[in-house]
Amino acid sequence: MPIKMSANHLSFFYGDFEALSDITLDFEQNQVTALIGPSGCGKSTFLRCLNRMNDLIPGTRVEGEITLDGQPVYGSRVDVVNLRRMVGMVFQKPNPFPKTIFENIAYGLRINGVKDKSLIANKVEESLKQAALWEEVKDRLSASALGLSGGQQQRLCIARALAVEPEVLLMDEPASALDPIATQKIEELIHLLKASYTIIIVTHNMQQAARVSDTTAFFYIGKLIETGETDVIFTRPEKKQTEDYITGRFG
Amino acid sequence: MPIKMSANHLSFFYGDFEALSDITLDFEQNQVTALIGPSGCGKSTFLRCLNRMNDLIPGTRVEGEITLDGQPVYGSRVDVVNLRRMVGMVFQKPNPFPKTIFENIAYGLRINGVKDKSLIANKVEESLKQAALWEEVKDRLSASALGLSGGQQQRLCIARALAVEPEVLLMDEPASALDPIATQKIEELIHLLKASYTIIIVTHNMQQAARVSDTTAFFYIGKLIETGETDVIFTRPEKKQTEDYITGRFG
Amino acid sequence: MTYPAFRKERNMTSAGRRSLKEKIIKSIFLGIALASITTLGLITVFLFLEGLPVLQYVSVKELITGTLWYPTREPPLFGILPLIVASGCVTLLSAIFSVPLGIMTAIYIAEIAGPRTAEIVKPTVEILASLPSVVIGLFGLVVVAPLLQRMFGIPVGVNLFNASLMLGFMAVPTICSISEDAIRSVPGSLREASLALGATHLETIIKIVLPAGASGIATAVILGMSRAIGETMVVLMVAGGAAMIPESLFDPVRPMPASIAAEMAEAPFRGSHYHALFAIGAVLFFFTLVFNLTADYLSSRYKRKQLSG
Amino acid sequence: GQLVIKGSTTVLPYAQKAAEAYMKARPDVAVSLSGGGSGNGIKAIVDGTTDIANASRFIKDSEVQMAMNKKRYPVPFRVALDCIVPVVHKDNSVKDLSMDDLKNIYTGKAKNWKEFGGPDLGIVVVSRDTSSGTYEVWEELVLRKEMVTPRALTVASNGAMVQTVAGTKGAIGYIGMGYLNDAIKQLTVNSVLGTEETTRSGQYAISRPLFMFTNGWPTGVPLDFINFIFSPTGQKLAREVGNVPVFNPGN
Amino acid sequence: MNTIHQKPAGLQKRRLLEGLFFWLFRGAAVVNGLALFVVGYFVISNGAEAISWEFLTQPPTDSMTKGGIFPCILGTFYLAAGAICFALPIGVASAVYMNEYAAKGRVLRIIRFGINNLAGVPSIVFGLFGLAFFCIVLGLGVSLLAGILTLGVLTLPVIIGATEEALKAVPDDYRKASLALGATQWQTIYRVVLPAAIPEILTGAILGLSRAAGETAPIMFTAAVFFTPVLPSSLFDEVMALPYHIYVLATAGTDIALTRPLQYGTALVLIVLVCGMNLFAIITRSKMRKKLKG
Ligand SMILES: Nc1ncnc2c1ncn2[C@@H]1O[C@H](COP(=O)(O)OP(=O)(O)OP(=O)(O)O)[C@@H](O)[C@H]1O
Ligand SMILES: Nc1ncnc2c1ncn2[C@@H]1O[C@H](COP(=O)(O)OP(=O)(O)OP(=O)(O)O)[C@@H](O)[C@H]1O
Ligand SMILES: [Mg+2]
Ligand SMILES: [Mg+2]
Ligand SMILES: O=P([O-])([O-])[O-]
Repeated sequence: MPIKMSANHLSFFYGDFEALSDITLDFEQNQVTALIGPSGCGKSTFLRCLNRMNDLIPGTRVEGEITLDGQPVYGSRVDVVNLRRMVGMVFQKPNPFPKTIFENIAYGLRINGVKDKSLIANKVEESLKQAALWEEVKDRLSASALGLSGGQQQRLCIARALAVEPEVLLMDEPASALDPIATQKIEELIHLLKASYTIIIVTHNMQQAARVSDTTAFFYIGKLIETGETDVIFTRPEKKQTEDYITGRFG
Repeated sequence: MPIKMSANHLSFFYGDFEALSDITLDFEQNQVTALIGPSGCGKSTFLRCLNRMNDLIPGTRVEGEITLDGQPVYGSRVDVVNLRRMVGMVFQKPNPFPKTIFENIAYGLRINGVKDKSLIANKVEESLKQAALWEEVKDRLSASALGLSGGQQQRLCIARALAVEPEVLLMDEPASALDPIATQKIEELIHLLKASYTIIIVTHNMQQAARVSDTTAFFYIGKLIETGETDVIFTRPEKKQTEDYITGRFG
Repeated sequence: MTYPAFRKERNMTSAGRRSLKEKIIKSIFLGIALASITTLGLITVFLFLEGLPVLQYVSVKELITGTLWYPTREPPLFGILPLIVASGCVTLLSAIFSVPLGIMTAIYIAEIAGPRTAEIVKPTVEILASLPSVVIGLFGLVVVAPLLQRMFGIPVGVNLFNASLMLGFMAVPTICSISEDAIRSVPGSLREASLALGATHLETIIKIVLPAGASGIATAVILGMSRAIGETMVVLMVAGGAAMIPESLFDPVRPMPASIAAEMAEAPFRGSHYHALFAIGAVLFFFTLVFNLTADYLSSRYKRKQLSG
Repeated sequence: GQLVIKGSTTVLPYAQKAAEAYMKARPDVAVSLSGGGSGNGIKAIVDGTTDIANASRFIKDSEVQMAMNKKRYPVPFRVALDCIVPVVHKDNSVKDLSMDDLKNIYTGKAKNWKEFGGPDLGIVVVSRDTSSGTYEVWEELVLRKEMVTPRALTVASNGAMVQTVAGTKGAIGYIGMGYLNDAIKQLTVNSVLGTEETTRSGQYAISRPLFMFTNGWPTGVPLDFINFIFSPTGQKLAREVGNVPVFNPGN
Repeated sequence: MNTIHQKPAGLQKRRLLEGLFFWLFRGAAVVNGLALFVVGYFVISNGAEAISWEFLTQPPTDSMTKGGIFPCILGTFYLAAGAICFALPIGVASAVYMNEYAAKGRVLRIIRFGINNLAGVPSIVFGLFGLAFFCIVLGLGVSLLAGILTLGVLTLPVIIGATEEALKAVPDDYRKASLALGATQWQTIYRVVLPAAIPEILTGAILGLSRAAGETAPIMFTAAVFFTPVLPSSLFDEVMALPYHIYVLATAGTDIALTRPLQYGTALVLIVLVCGMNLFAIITRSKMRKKLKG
């Protein structure tokens, strides 16, 4: 598989605090990569570097390089707005807008200047189908998104992200706020989506990482300790720390 | 050992929601009883029934009986102020008053009308010694209590509770906000205190329950599933649910 | 399906125009924000611009310490000390009513009342705050003044006491609502700690809650007094209007805002009287600024304490 | 047509009454009326922002100079007289005060009514705001350049004066003659009762003329209005608002 | 050893003291209600008689001793509505800048400091400022427009405060979600943040409106006149206004006792207007807060 995104010697600082140091990691196209590691090790920080959401936090600094399709994401001519359209993101807590279900999905199109009503309607339907939510909501597209259950809300957020046709999808613990059944739906969805997207997912749940990902990267206190095929990492990790973490000895 | 406190067919309601149903449980004098169970099972609610802290929450209701030395705690002639002085409480998050270390301990005495300075000073010293904090703070009694570390603050809270000479000491996850070393100190302290007090402790940590308690009671969704000597509960529980919980199969 | 509408700009760069537009929007907003604080600057500038010329007629010392306010005599006498003292007196005296009342009401709402009762008391206080000051003035003039005359056997009912009483009630809502916030922001864990030690609710309130909320409550008191010192209609209508230093509670007085309001309409434009009234405005502004600065300082300290505590 | 009138608040009640009657007689003319004081009225004539300026005093030299510079020629019309009478509470037994007595009272030298053969009662001096036209007359004619006592209550209008004096046993005040009513008692001054006749004849000491100024000799609507003012109907209106007509218009 | 049934010696006294103080606190709350009731009763019982269709729709006559207060109602409406039209866009824009754009730092601190102090400036000082700046420097004279601008400046901090609260209440999640979808900051503000905040901003605006309608001192020298028989037809006309009318009738009328009913009637109209708007805002706000929580 070709490499879709990659980080080269990436370091990240909150003020003086080095939250990530010297991370080098590739993400293959149409693959699911799981980022695991104990709380505070920098998984979220790393994920947010990929679509430059960290830019919003004042006093932060990036060293090293991230590329998307070989082009530097932190290049001076890069427009973050464009970048974020290409690198979508789903958050830990479902965060639908306080709008209708339809408008939640249509939002991304509207901000892209799409005005054609039928085009929008088609795309909304397509995205909801992709997110396996269409059947559940097709009769109440004009109801408030806030009335959906947690799991539905999260799938709505995924549909919303898909509607702008990103190429990479970042997910930061997308199922941690959900019950087991909703979690399972999301995991199934990730399986379906990887045919069309490159997916990078942060998770605290080892089983989930093992179930959904092709590649796993283990972070520890801001460092990338080990990365490789998920099977290998979970059965024959090279590093002691990885093994300790996976077997639940800490974290 | 004589029975110090006991609950008889105790049920507790938050509005219509029955958080505890029909709990019958005795606490022996000079023993440590641990309450365990998954999150939301009603441990804290039960604990707070014992010193009527739940009275503060509007819309709640108690059925059944709790006795202290055989006398009903919810009796009409009981003054909760008096009750709470006899049944002390330590909370999950250390909550020292924003006063000096000395004043934190002296508080309970002052509100009880003690004016004699040397008496107060003696009692402050004694309580701090009982709480194994004296050596660490004796030189800065007039410094703010907020400047202490988390573990020290928690021991301060224990000392504060001891200063009013309660007979029963309730502790709701007293070590969950603390690091391992501070936790160990608190556990040692509990060992020392049980010579003079009847102690009831809520904990999420199985190891801790096993280490500090004589008796363990297992709660599950508002019901008392099983209670007995700690050794027995942790090695040969009678109920399947208890075993599942203790071995980490849920919760 | 593909959507040429946005598939075509599939690269990360470009979009110079959009970012230009964003920049322009942001600077417009900055401009407006600056404009709205510029008004504060303008207020200061104009008060001084129109107030300073009075120094052609009196020295600063005479202005501030002079006890005779005869602005229309020939030559005029511009001593505003009686006005300053009057403002100080009504403010302090009103605080004697409003501070205990406001804080006690706040305690009632935040600590004692059940949620239902609080939901009635709070709007009551807020509505009290919204009563137009001219209506309160009317009330003081028509109802309270004759009442005071009869009750205390005093010659006139419009006086220092009446004005303070009315101002006191006007300051209560300010003091109450800010104190209530301060009391509510005291962590519940402190309350529980105290109650669990066998303290009564009252002891908990007085020894734990109030000290912990002290700087917030102090802010409330100061803002309440700031409201009282700047209030115009009440002192215009019920203070009596005598420009003298009061010797008793029932002396008529003429606080600064009353003087400005009563005289400005007929002060010849840019004459000495006009400038003198602006100078009073500047003094009044200075007083409220000091109050507000103090409140600002206290509340920022209180926020910091909360963050760290 | 349109007619703008500005200036003295002393003249305002008369001007308003006249304007109302005038508009009834000439429905095609809209009169706009506002106060602001004599000085502001004359300034408006000088600036050309009004057709008629009311003034409770004659134009000053400095104002004439300003008008000349702007090539305007204010023309005065003596439209009524303002007779100011001292009043006391209706129960007060004092009937007459000399000009010197009044001066002593208003400067604060005399403090008790018994000094003037009245009851043993403190005198409450009520005065007008120092910028009022009525006060100016009082200051000039009664106080003769001495200062009114700072203890004096100040009220904003004749009406308020009546209210205050009527409600205060020891009060003395002064009002335009037309405001006299049963609630208060008029005093004679130097044994002369202030009436229309004694004022017009100059026997009564405390009075002054009221003016309307036009810009140049009036033509058109302003002329018509001034003529209306000097008609018997117009002069009767002066009497109604408490001023003294410049001639006896009959009943 | 004591038991829970024997109260220790001091406790009886402590409980007594507690009861006593709690009654005091209750009493304090009651005093507020009483004050509101007394003032309300005074105005309503006296004012109700004066209210009639004629009173609300006719101009004053007979030197303002008879007739109605229509010009005052209209004037107050124009003044308050105009002030909000002026203050709302500026206030919202300022708050948006402070809350959404400005980086935490000195500029923001200075702006916020300025706004806080603006909120504490006495209304009479706004009147002086309006006189010196709007009436004289800008040459507007005593006019509706000068009053609108003066009241606008006065309500600005109210609007800014309310808007800031409203914006703060919008969860950051919405902003992040929008930005992560590739929305620009302005799109995020315009399409997500403001719509979510608009109900609370509007209640803030109503509070501002009622404040503007009830103020007397700022319009005394800038807009209001004693009496004008014509209704304002342009922004440069002088106007009558309810609060000023009350003041004038109560302290400077030709016959104060005679016009008492008019004073009460006007006060009643003003109170209904101002407190009504306030009550409406308070109720909708508390409903909204509950909905957010629930
Ligand atoms: N905005 C911030 N400012 C300063 N430090 C931060 C900030 N966000 C995160 N950090 C710090 O950076 C480190 C990495 O945080 P990050 O959120 O990336 O961890 P994580 O691996 O996602 O943890 P978790 O599993 O708990 O979400 C932590 O030490 C955290 O305290
Ligand atoms: N103030 C309250 N109002 C309504 N319901 C409550 C309240 N406090 C607790 N509950 C509910 O009562 C049940 C028991 O809560 P409780 O806090 O006693 O559980 P717990 O066993 O202490 O849990 P944890 O281990 O998480 O502290 C839970 O379902 C909880 O949601
Ligand atoms: Mg994270
Ligand atoms: Mg608990
Ligand atoms: O308004 P006056 O100039 O007559 O006082």
